[in-house]
Amino acid sequence: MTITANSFKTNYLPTWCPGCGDFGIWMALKNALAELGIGPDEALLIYGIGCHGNMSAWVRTYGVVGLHGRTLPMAQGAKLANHTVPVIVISGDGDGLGEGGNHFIHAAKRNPDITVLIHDNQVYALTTGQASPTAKQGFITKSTPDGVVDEPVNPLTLAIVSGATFVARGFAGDMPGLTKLIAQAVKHKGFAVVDILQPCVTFDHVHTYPWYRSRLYELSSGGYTPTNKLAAIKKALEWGDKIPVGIFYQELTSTNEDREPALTNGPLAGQTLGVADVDTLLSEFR
Amino acid sequence: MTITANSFKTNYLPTWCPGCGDFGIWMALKNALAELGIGPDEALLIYGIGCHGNMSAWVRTYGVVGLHGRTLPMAQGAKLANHTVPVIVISGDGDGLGEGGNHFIHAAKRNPDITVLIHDNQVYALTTGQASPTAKQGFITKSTPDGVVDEPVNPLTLAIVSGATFVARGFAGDMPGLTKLIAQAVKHKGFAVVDILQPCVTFDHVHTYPWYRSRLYELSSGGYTPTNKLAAIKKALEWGDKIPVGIFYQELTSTNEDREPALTNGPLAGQTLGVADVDTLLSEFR
Amino acid sequence: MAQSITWKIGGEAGFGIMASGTMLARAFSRHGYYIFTLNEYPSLIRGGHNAVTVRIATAPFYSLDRSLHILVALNKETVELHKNELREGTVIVFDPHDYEWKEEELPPGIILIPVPFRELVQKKGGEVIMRNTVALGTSIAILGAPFECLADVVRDQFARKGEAVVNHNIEIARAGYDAVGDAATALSALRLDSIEKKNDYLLINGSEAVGIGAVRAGLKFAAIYPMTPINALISFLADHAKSLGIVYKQPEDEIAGINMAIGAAISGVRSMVATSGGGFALMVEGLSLAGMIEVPLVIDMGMRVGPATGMPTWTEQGDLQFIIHAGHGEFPRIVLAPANATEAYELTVKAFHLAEEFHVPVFILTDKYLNESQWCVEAVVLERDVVINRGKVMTLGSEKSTTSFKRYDLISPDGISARSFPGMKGGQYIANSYEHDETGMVSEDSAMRTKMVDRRLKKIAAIRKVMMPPVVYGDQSSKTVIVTWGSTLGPVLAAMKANTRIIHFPWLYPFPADATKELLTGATRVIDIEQNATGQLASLIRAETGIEITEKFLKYDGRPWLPEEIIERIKV
Amino acid sequence: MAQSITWKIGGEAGFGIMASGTMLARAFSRHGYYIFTLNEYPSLIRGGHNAVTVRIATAPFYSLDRSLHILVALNKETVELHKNELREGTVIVFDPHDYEWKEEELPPGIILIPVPFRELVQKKGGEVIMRNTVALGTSIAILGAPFECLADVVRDQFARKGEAVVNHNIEIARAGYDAVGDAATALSALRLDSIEKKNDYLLINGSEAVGIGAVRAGLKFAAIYPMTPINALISFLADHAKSLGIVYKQPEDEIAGINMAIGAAISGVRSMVATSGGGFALMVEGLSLAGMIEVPLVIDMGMRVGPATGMPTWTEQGDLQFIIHAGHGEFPRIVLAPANATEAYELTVKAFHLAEEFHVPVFILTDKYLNESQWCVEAVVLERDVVINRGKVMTLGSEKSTTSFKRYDLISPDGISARSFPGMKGGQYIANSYEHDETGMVSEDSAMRTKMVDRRLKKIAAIRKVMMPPVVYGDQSSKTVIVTWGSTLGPVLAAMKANTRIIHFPWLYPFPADATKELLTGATRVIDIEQNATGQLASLIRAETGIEITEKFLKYDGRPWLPEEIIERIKV
Ligand SMILES: Cc1ncc(C[n+]2csc(CCOP(=O)(O)OP(=O)(O)O)c2C)c(N)n1
Ligand SMILES: Cc1ncc(C[n+]2csc(CCOP(=O)(O)OP(=O)(O)O)c2C)c(N)n1
Ligand code: SF4
Ligand code: SF4
Ligand SMILES: [Mg+2]
Ligand SMILES: [Mg+2]
Repeated sequence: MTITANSFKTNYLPTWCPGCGDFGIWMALKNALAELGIGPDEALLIYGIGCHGNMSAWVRTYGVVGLHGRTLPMAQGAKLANHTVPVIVISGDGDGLGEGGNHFIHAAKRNPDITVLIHDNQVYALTTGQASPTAKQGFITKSTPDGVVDEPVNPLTLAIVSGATFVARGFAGDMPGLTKLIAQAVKHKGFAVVDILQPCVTFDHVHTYPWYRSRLYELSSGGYTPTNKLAAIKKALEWGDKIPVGIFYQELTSTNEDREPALTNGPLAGQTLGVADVDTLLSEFR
Repeated sequence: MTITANSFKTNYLPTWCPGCGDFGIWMALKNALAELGIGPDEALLIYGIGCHGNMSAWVRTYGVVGLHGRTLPMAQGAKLANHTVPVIVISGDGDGLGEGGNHFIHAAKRNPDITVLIHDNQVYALTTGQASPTAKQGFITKSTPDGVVDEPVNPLTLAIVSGATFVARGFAGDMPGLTKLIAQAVKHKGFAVVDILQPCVTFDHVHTYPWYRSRLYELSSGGYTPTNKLAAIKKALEWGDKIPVGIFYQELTSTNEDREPALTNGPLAGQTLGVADVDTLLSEFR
Repeated sequence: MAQSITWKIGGEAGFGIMASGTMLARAFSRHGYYIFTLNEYPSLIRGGHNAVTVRIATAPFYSLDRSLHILVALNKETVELHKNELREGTVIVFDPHDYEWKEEELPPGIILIPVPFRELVQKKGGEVIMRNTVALGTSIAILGAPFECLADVVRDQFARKGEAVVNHNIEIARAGYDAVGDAATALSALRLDSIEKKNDYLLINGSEAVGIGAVRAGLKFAAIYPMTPINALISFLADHAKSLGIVYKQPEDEIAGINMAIGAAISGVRSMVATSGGGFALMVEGLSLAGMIEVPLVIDMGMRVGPATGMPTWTEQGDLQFIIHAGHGEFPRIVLAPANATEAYELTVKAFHLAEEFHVPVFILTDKYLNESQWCVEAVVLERDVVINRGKVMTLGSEKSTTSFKRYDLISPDGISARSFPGMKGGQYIANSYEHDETGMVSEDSAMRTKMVDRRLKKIAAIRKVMMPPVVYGDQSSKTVIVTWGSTLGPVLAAMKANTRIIHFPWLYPFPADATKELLTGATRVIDIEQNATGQLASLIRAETGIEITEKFLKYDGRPWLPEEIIERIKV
Repeated sequence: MAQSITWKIGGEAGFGIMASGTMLARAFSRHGYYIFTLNEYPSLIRGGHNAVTVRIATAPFYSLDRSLHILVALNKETVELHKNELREGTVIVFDPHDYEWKEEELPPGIILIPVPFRELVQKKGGEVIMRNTVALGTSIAILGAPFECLADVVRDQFARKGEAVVNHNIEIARAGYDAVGDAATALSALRLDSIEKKNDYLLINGSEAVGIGAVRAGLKFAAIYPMTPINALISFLADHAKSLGIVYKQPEDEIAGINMAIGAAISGVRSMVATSGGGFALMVEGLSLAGMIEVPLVIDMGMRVGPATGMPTWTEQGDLQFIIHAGHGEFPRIVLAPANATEAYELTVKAFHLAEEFHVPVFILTDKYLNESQWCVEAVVLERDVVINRGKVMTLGSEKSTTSFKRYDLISPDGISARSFPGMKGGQYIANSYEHDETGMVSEDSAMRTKMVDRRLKKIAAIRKVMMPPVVYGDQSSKTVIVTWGSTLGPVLAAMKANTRIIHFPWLYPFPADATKELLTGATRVIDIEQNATGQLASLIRAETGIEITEKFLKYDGRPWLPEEIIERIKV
């Protein structure tokens, strides 16, 4: 059976607000899975809690909807238990960088072969629109009636300095581009972070589709090569009239799973349980 | 009464292992406080849980020994409640960057006027020597009998990209230098991070005093000026035969406390409690 | 003429359903009517089904009941989902262009009032999203109130947006009002009786009640991570931070929240956190810390349906035992559980005082139903003077700066020692999460440990002296007794028949065991009514008094109890 | 000739005190003696006082008692701190060059054996830190054992460091052995009686017992953040990861730990976490998640002195009520509490099976005393075959890939449905923290919610069927009954007098209420003995049976109960 975007259909239709950027991410993700030939029972999708995570009801695969902020530890545990299954994390800027910020930097340093999509909408949308960690200064939200005063978290620089080996930014309004980016991220062997600019049409009337469209440019179009950390950080700091999208940094090195001796015999989940040589184990305690 | 290092004396003598790097940090801190004329009842020291935190028993000031990993939220709450009191955090690499990693990046983005000293010894010393987040690859510890496999956390780059406005590295074996650095950090208005290379003589037989001494060089000696983020990150990535110490980055901007309208009337702790104009408040709900 | 009307509006999420409910409610509360509003919505922003129910009455009441007088259906789903709330005589207001309704699909005796919402809006140059405003106009007409009642509220609601928007909305509401015409007059049974405005009420939800209580009691610092059902408290505090001179900080997670609040408390300000079960789970270590270092801390714990993420926008009382036992090690705490917004206000004020009197964490255990429903609260209650007593604080100048302050002295007979705050001359001590001596210095000495445990636990005896007894309603001599707590009290009171006694526990912990035992002695039938699946109050009563309650009415589908359900079950 | 000797060594932390205890213990356990070792140390790496007590006996015993036969004092503080453990005839071995002891400062009848540790070490070209090795030699001589017993152990201990180091240490130990000379012969009362080696024992601490149990039961993944008292489990797992083909991952915090373990369990491997109270506090949200998505998970919860950081290296049983009630919402869990290393091994094996049979979180509730003490465990127990049954798992090929798998089917009468693992053909479902339907799809439907709660809670009935009853020791007909749990059982058994009955609860939750009620019926004196300040087992018994136990012996200074303390109090 060929896998198409339709293979992931469930009985539910999205309940996102009409025009929400999450639609674009949803379709790009299904397209990317279809393109890579990964079927519903072959992938494990791990969702955060937020509007983004509601996606679980309209994508049929193995899925985990865990706790707010805890997608990455869940993903790492699952991946170590069976590293033959592709693991994709659907997270939000609040989920992944607020509640889950510690896991983000520590996952990056371990380089598990996991893809993380961050629905970056600058708000805690599901809880009706408080500022998220990526909210830019001055942005007025329910929790910041006089505008955000903190420096925003930059998911890209944070990922790069923490050790992520694939760091990219996409746009929810560019489905073909995003499909390609997600497919590349999933194919990448290592910790792949895709920060996706996602307009929230309900709680953000500043960063709209036109706002982004008039600013975004594709990194590769300027001949940028994503191989140097410092250059990547420099690019990642650009935010204003021009905002780059594309792959900022990529590097191939051993993964968290490669580094576990137990996995050289195949997935943990498939191994015989128990201790083969009890005597040797016990002899230490005599 | 003039304040000297002796002003902070308690009835306890340090129980650290003879030769522990924590001794140097302890003395440098007391010297810095004395130099700045901050007395025992004028400062609030907030300690993590670890060998570093045991310092609380031999420094007499207002102190909080809170929970493992939670120094920074505690410090921010205390500072917002009374921003006239200098707040200094004594943390470890496990405490501040492992358990407390999320608070580190989020404190940095808010830029509270707090100083953080990270006792960076690459181990969880108090729990008898497991690898800490800053442990370098290949380092053998109790929890990594075949050597650390992850990328280490770099406290400096992490602090810089997260928004810290004073980012420095010191060495526990250089008391005068460290005294100066700590004094500068405390004087800095904003979030000041001092990563302190601290030999653990019991659980780390690699990164010894001589190991460090043969590699360290002072940033300022090469004419480096700590005003550019990218340059600072580049320097902070240096680790090998040559390891820089000193101030990597400094910037003056408004602090977390400056940005709270309620504090313009003086410290929260000193304000009258309750609602002055109850009628206006209630009128909204009619 | 009606003494009480239950009105509901339903439609797709995102169409201003919630706001409509508040506007209708306010149109009547301003004139002294008794009001209650309940919202029902899934954990989605749009696309799901939203509904708000408003009950308006000329006399006090305790709860909604199952049947509706008026259902405003902005889509067909509304009628389908709420079919079992219809009864003979219920009026359904709907847009005939939206869907066609066949009488036979409905229960008998329903009155259909078609109003072309969309057409009216369009005629007036409005947007689809303004259909609810038309519906409000229609509703006011059916309820027989003067249009000005609604116009006033619309005016205030849109004032920030300028005169033009105000007038446009009033015009659209008016169109709805006029659309009913004669039909309204025919429905005279739905016209609300007039009320002499003698009651000065405010319409607030439970979260706002907690917020008003907190600021009146001297709250200066709050660190609250967003979470249903306490988001309205965040909005309240963020919106008033500047005007009231308080700090609201949005922390990166709940762990940061509670530790920030503890830090602020150590530094001398009254502080609080608020969250729901899952967020509180992350605060449990901080709770134990507060217990150990004896920091006053108020925790507004808004229950919702668990376990895990559960049904985040629905109500439950499933965390009582969790809250009572949360935290490693042994230390005192206080748990208060308001039944309604008035109690939420009063117990919040109390919570701040108890926290600083006893240096313990104090919980206000609320739930989704309490927090997000709007309640009438008498203005005099909220206006009453609040006297702020900071508890024992170090006398300035009493200490030398060369020794440390005995923050945890072993002399105070009740275990409560004076606090000092950083910066106070000579007040330095360590707020130490390790076991410690009188100045907070770490100590692992066997005798010191025992003394310090005794000292902390001694506070329980002191707390017991000021404990609130259970509140008894109904027939004081009845041998049929219902025990209940929190917001379930409302439906229970509404269901109360003659010879029944109801015991409600606004103060749950330390548990008032003696008083409860006495109240239950002689009862021949004891019924426990709760919004959870295991009967947690009954368990608590058994653990504390030995009395086993075998008859339990438990509901755990996320929907609050209805009086009818209780009545049916009591009969058996 | 002695049947039982209690030996203690004390000195500054960092001087190999702990290792000495283990070496002495092993020298005798290898020859079939019954052994127990206890360590006492502050939460410091160095500079504090460390001590290890080893009891060696020719017959089984349950606990240490208060008095020592031999005290090896590497510094003067050792004698001061342990003065109340001395009695007539206690031998103190010390270095006369270190300090001078005046007989009158000591209780009467103490025998002083000066041995120039430092001098001997120096003479043999050793370092100060090797004084303990001299002391071991001396001790072996006093105990009347052949030097080879010690040499064997020293050889194994230093084997990794090469022949030269081995020989040097043996030489130094020998010097200590020879130093006593005639003095030893004079102390013939301290010479251990010989034992026919018939017992094949292993010397392991509680954490190692849990570790061995876990790997034998099929553990494949553990994520454990360092914390006293379970650090030895981390070392065990990290050291054996490669050879046993398991993954031990050090997480960034406990929250990551439990979520990693849950992720691994979802993907089909047996997984566990371990922590102490403060770390567990951070796992509470994850626990609720495990309950909701029905993931098998084993949690080794090593109690220590709380609240907060407390006294991290001392023992307590203060978290029972916390563990039983932890987590928002209502879901089943199992709590097992071993009394010693043998039970720790057996209950750990059981825990993994229960977790996969019922798809619930299972606690092994241990404590510092159990985890860090070394116990004799019969080899046959640890060698016994372990049959691994994975519980209900989806039958491969039974599902289509165009629909989802009913991971949470409503058909299974016991509430337990088959699991599928990611990658299994047609097994896709959602492990959903939201309330869900049979395939795990989110659902907020009232009826579905009720069914799903009932389904999860139904498992409690299934669990009750396999519940272990309390274990009764002593005089089965006695009307004096002691209830106790966990590691307190040892001292209680050691204190047991004739007509006393002891009830121990290796299975604590769901609580075996009926069995307990029956056992307590007719008792005229019931005593609750625990290592905490509030009597948490007694509270549990009351909550579950209504029976109030008023006589409670509670100790909460971090030091384990001594039989003498219990005997004294029982007498009253
Ligand atoms: C521990 C915990 N805290 C808080 C919440 C409430 N909560 C649900 S979604 C959410 C924020 C979601 O923000 P984000 O991750 O940015 O997702 P978005 O809705 O914007 O897609 C929060 C705070 C929760 N479910 N669990
Ligand atoms: C929540 C929690 N988890 C674990 C611990 C145990 N613990 C105490 S100190 C420590 C590590 C300390 O490492 P670090 O911060 O690097 O301090 P160091 O001892 O190296 O100075 C740990 C894990 C704890 N006290 N609390
Ligand atoms: S609230 Fe924002 S993020 Fe959520 S569904 Fe609507 S548009 Fe999308
Ligand atoms: S263990 Fe290491 S960090 Fe701790 S006191 Fe000793 S040398 Fe210092
Ligand atoms: Mg978001
Ligand atoms: Mg460290």
